[in-house]
Amino acid sequence: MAETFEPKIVAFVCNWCTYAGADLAGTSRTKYETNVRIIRFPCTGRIDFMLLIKAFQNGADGIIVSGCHPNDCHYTSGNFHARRRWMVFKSMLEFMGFPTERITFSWVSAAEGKKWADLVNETTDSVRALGSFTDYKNLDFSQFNQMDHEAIAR
Amino acid sequence: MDTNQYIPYQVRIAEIIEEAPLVRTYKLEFTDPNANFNFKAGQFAEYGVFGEGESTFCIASSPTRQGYIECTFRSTGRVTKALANCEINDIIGLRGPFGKAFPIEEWYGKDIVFITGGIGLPPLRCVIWNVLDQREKFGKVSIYYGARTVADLVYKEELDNWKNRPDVDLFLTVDPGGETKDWKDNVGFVPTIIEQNLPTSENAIAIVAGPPILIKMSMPILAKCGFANDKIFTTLENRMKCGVGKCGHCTVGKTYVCKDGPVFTYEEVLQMPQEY
Amino acid sequence: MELKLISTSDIAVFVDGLLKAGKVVVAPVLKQSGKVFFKPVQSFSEVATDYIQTAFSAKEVVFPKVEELFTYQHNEEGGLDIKDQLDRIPETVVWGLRPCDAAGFDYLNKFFLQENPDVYFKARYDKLTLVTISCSKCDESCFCTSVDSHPGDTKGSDILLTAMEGKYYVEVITEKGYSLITSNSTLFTSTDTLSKESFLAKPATQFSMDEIKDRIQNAYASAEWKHASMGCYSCGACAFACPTCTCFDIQDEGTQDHGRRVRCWDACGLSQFTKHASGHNPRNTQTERRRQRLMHKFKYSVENLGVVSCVGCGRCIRVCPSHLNIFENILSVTK
Amino acid sequence: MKQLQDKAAELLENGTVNLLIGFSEDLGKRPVPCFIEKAEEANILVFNQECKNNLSVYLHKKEVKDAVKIGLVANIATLRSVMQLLSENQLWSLTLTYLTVNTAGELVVLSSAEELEAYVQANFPTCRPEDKEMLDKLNAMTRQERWAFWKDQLSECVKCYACRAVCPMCYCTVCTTECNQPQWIKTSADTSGNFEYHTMRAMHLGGRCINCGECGRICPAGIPVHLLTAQMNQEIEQEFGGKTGWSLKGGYAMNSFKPGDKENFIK
Repeated sequence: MAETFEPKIVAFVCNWCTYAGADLAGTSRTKYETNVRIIRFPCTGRIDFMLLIKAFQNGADGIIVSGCHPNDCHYTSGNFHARRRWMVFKSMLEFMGFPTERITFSWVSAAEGKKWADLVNETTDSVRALGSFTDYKNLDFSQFNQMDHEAIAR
Repeated sequence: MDTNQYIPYQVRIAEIIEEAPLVRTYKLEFTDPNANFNFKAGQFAEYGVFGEGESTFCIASSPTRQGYIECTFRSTGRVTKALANCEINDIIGLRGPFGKAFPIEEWYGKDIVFITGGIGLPPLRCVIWNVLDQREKFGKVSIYYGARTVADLVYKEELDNWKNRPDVDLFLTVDPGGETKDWKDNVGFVPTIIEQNLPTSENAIAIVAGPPILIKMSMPILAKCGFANDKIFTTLENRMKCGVGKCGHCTVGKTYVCKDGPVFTYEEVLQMPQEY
Repeated sequence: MELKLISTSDIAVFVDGLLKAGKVVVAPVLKQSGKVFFKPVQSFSEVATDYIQTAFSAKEVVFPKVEELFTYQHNEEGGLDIKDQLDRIPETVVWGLRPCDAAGFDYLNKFFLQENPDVYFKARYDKLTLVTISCSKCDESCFCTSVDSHPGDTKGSDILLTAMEGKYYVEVITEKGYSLITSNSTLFTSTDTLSKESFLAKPATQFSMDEIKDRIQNAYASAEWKHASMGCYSCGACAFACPTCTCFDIQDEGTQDHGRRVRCWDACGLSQFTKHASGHNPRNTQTERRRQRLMHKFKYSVENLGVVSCVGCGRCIRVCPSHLNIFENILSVTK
Repeated sequence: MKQLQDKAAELLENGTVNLLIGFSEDLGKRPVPCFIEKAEEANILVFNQECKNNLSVYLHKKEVKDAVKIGLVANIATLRSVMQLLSENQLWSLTLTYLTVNTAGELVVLSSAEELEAYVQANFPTCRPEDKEMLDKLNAMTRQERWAFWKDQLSECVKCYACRAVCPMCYCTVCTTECNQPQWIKTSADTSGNFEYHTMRAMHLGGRCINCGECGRICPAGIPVHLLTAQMNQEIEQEFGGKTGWSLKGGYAMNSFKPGDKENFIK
């Protein structure tokens, strides 16, 4: 058997920079890993932390969050707000012992098709090395369901 | 082994009828031809969209018409919206039938007065057809039905049918402002229309369903007509989850609407705390 | 009923024997938060012995906080395969619950099985044996003697143990209890009637149930409800800690194609409990919600099932963030 | 104590307050919140170290709001949360009078927001030593140990929402937990559902929590949920500056930004 593990990676990107950057990577025929599923948002400021949690809940192994470089935001300050929020979110996840290396934050502009391709490749490689996110998937059992499972296992 | 009341039947949506804005009727057929689903007029069921949850509403078709069931719902919450997104041939879950039914056999030989408004007609439609399908067993049948606007009236075809039947008195109305140019029926609130066309209470049964305000305003008029409280029936709706008197959501005092109701006489309703 | 004795040192042998026989043993375990919880244990050494009351009741064994009703999976014929998990419920022994908790099981049994029997409860309850230990200690929240019970009550238990000097007095009450004893019968010696009275705790009696049963008939209209519920923060702590609270919610988890339907605890004190999709809420204020909870315990369940559904464990008082006191409330609204 | 009771009676008598929220003792001699409308009932009031409840949460309750003129017998944490609520413009419909006892054991009466601000700033509470100790202990652990710690703790959560109910900053009329279109938070109280709920709660309180610690103190399952927000506050203070419940002008850290904010974690 031993099929190689292919991680599921969800990318939350902003419409104006990173999405266009990914587009550029496509039109310039830059090849990159196909593990990533891109979800487009109007702005990084719209990327609620609950969406990240939801992605993990639905079986994501890694997440990319990306948007415009500081000062490039289409709405002037969306990415500045997002930056604060990510920082706090990341530190809280770390405090809870959550493997934050599964979340990659990045700035990718519309001109950085190459950076996007590299970002996806690097993230895919590192998440592939980390393996499936079983830590989170195993949380699903409540104590007594767990008990039933153990009893059957015996 | 007792039956597991939480496992749903699987039913296929055979027909979709758009009744009014946001209101749809589904005709449902059992995928399992041996499904043993026998219901009576007034009972309800839990309709479930897998992945979204279950929602409670009455069975709108009559038990006198076998082989399928119909339900009518307005999309408001999570489940009803998901239900509204279903298409013909989709499979949904169905649990039931639950609750007490209308004691239709006890009404043989009597006049029947239906009073209802808006989305309150579906729970009564089942009774109406049940009565009309055995028309000879009952006395006079009158239906008072109103909605906010002409568009909000449900079962428009059937309303036409009832209107043209000589053995049914249908009083149709829309709220002031809700009429269209070619609307020929009454304009006014349901209670007003009842007052203008008072039913006789002698040897008669009244069945009221609809928004709380309609019930509240109709009761004094019915009392004036001489209807005793135990001759007035209504069907209550509360939030429900299990349908079998366990989950506790629908309780009004000691009463579980799901298993002790949803059909109550007005007499019984008056005994309960005002928590419905 | 059969009466036996077992020495304190043999208790561990007995419990470990049950584990070895393949039973799941759920027993009180002290966690680092300082609270005691019912947990499946692997050996008697994990079992906590010095505590007045566990944080939550043992009802979770028959009525888990999340119970999978069934899983569903899209099949090739276009329908769904729906499977419940009832056949994989293991033989379970709950060790060391208090008589009030056991009395709670007696109520749960009536509630779930008398009318429209609940198959999930039944499947778990049928495989369950309750080994209760009488209370030698109590605190100011305990009031079992007010609700027609006492610290040595056998109601609901299969076996009741009472700690005496160096030994336990064993009352074997049911068939289930008897078969548990026979699996390791050498540990037990027969005995005549002993008086356990002097080894039991003596909680204060707050009211007489007979009087309350009469007076609560008119309590609904009492003006005191507002006062009694003023401090209520509107959480579900009391209901979730309660051994007899049975309300639940049914939810789907997953997609249209595959997933599971679960039922999870719900509480009548939460503001969304009765709220309709239309926005109408039949019990819109905390006063009404608190009244519903207490009236259910002391009036409605008597009318529906013939028993008061409060066992006097006092957990609701202990867990309440503002220490709303159920017996003070009941006394004030029945004044 | 007598002083407090007399003052409370006086305020109720002369109509400065219609409703006084304070502490009385229950049968087990525990301090419990009490609601006093008549001057002659003021003699049940008590105030001591054990009066830990944050009474400001009641200011969101409709029955309380209806009284308009409200007196609050408050510990310093309560006053601090009132400050935060004022800065979030939540108490505009109320006229508030505060009764508290300072470190010297004297009764202090504050009747305006400015007096409150001065008092809170002069007596600003520091992080409780036991919380500090726990935070340091957790931060010294490896990531896996922390994960195991929270996994174990959160497995006990039954989602009674007591932590939400006692929090003065959780005043949303509809909580994210109750939003079901889409269902953001699983209703199930299994560990992953609990993880979602507690991260959500902590994130929504980041930069607003005033560290009263009530959520952790009252948790029926004994989960130290207050540590999550305490850690976040520490972080936010360090990175962005500003203290919650310090000034009436407010300024919510998660609602503002500086161009030079830390971004070394962004690729």
